[in-house]
Amino acid sequence: MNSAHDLGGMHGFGNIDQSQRENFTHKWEEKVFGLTLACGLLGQWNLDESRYAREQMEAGEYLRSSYYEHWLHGLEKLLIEKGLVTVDELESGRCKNKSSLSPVAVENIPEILGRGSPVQMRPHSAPLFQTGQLIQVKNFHPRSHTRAPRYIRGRSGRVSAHYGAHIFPDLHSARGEKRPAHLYNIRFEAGELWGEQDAEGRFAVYVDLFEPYLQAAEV
Amino acid sequence: MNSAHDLGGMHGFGNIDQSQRENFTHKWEEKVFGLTLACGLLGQWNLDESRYAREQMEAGEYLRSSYYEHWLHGLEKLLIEKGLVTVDELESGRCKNKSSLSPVAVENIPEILGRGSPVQMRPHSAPLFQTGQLIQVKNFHPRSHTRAPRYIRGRSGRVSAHYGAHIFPDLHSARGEKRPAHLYNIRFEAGELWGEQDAEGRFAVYVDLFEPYLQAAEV
Amino acid sequence: MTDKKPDHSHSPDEIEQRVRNLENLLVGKGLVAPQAVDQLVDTYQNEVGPRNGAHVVARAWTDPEYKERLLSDATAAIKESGYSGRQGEHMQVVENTERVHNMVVCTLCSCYPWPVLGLPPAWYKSSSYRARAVNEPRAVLSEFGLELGEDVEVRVWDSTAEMRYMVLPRQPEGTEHLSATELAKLVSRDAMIGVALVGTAS
Amino acid sequence: MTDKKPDHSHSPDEIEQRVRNLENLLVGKGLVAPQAVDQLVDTYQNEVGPRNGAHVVARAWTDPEYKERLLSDATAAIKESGYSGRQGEHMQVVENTERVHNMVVCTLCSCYPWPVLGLPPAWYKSSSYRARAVNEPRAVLSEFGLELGEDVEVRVWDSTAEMRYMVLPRQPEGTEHLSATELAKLVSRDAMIGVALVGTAS
Repeated sequence: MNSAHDLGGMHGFGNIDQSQRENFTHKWEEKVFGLTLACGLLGQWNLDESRYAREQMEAGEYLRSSYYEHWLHGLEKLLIEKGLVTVDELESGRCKNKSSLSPVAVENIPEILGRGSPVQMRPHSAPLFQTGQLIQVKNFHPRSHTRAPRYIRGRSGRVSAHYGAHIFPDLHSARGEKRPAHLYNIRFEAGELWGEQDAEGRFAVYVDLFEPYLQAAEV
Repeated sequence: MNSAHDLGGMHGFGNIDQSQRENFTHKWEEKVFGLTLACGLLGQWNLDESRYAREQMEAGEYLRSSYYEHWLHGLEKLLIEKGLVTVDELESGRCKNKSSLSPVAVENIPEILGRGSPVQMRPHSAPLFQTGQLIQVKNFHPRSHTRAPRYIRGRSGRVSAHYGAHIFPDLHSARGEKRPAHLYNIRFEAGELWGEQDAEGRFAVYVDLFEPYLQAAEV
Repeated sequence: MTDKKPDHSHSPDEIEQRVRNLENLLVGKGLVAPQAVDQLVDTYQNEVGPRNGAHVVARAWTDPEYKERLLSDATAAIKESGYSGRQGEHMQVVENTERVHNMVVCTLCSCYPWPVLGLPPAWYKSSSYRARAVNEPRAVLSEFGLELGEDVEVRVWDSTAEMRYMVLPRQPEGTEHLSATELAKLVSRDAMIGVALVGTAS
Repeated sequence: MTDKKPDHSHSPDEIEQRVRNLENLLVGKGLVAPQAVDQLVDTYQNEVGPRNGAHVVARAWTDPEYKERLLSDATAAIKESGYSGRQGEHMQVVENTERVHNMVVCTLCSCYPWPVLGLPPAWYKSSSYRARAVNEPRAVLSEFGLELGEDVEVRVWDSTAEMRYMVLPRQPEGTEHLSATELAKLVSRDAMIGVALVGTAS
């Protein structure tokens, strides 16, 4: 979806506040972090669904609120959507019915975190693009989740690496479907992204993009 | 500038609240409207500067606030930038020094409004593009004011009309410089703007664009 | 689900006070004449409004030569009907037909043809309308109760420069016997923005 | 002028209460074990952090073969050093040279390589950093006190998929005699994000 989370190239935010060197500034942020991870371990949704839930926060609210408010919004949304808690329970804070799910045992957490959740998959087909090849990102504007930011859509770049096939987030976020898609790292020149006139001198941006986002560039 | 005011094609705003059929819903909104027009009549800034002042409102605040809050923000910003009031006066609401400018006499207002402010100018050169011609909007991302929305940048369309030369807003907003630029109306097909897959069936969008935004399409 | 943007980001009291202070300051400094604000508001609240546009539309329906002038040089034809001035300096009128439906938006701010339509309704200025009109116009029209056939081409006019657009709606069938004055009563503001058709009941 | 986004859109009391309610509810429903939250926070607050990444960097500086493995298969080389897991399942290490300076951002959310760097600083998650890193990286670096010559190519890595990036900074001149343990102390988190160089004072 085209919304406020897609920040690359937006103007007007002013300088970066470098004094914000910590990850947590309030105790409740730690709680939101811990609760989000703990609920994630229940296996009722995947990381792409979490990201999509946060992106659906109303755009003005997203921009006005802090990072862990995005997480809190996403967690509450998923808990309700997946039927783990009711709106009534969330608003009252009072438990009506015990869940049939069991929490992950605390002693198993280190091993689960250590394992992580690799997303590499066996591809269904050979990669369409080769390292060094000039490609163009398709111009597309899905209303659902995508990991192709707006600033590279329609732009041309060169394949700098092929990372094999990973779970395709655009489908994973919608139906939990694990479909493989070849993942490439693409190098874009600053002038191609922002226009020669507006680019801040020469630099390059490297972006990880899935094969369905790409087409061979018209040379 | 790429910011929150550039709303075309953004997702997630939900349905339109059709119950909001009036222009003003609060008395203070009428005041902001009247004050903005009255101050505009002082001739210290132009309409493009007004628009730019409103666009510079912090993005989250822009989206969370109402239309006449944008105007209020813009008016206060211009009054200070142009030295008509001081920050101190604005914050205290108390006048320190009378202005050397004179307000427009109330009896002259109807005639001034009736005349309007036409922006047509004698062009400095022949138009580069012809009606029916296929053009492409340049991909550019100025940090200053522009009237080329993001959703048509880099996209191709056909010239549907040439409107002569108008004052070019991108310069008018910055330095008050009145430079003519040929103005065209461009027809874009929905599939070209949003991608065939994401376009809502067939429709066309007509956008008024200045010659400096455009280049001949590579056929 | 509707556009959840609040009326304002500050409390109404806060902003009322801020505006009152500003008005006092500007009058105090001699930058704004005390009666100017009221007069400006009154002009656009009570004198200029969509009745002007409706008059133009009804005249075009009943006078083919005027209609031709309106479609070829809208600014002059509208002026000929007595309407001109601020935010209507450069006008274009786009005609609805059996095969074409037009609607008007301003995605970047909220440009609107004041001399013929007055000031815009708040929904026209909403994030939702500005975002969606150019991206999913049929969904927007459907929300307004307008379902168009697949054979009708929707044309959306994004007012990005100083050209202002007004839609010339289709005259409803069976109204050929009505006078321009009677016809004008049928023409709604929404029909001239392009989010409604003209019905036969005023 | 700095990024004016407030800490939160609701009052701190309001949101604290909301989070407390949520925790009570989730524990009450049996969805979250009472000690789980504290343990998860403790892990990333106290066990996992940029010391891990600094260790990897210092090892690469002192062991050319390890450096080669790190640049060709970062996930395996980092695991070999004892670091792996969530948000580091797929790693890439990008090397700064005399002619190339790398920096890392996630414009769409705030992806970050947890096993080697811990959790990101708040500025990394700010709208300003996410918006500007890919658009005006030299201006951003300059804010961080880093002025690079025109002959240095800036490469910005936008973490849009599950690949996580860490910068291998340049080893400061005159530190060749230091041990890996001593070198690791010089390597800051910011240097591994790519918004700082490694200096000779720890």
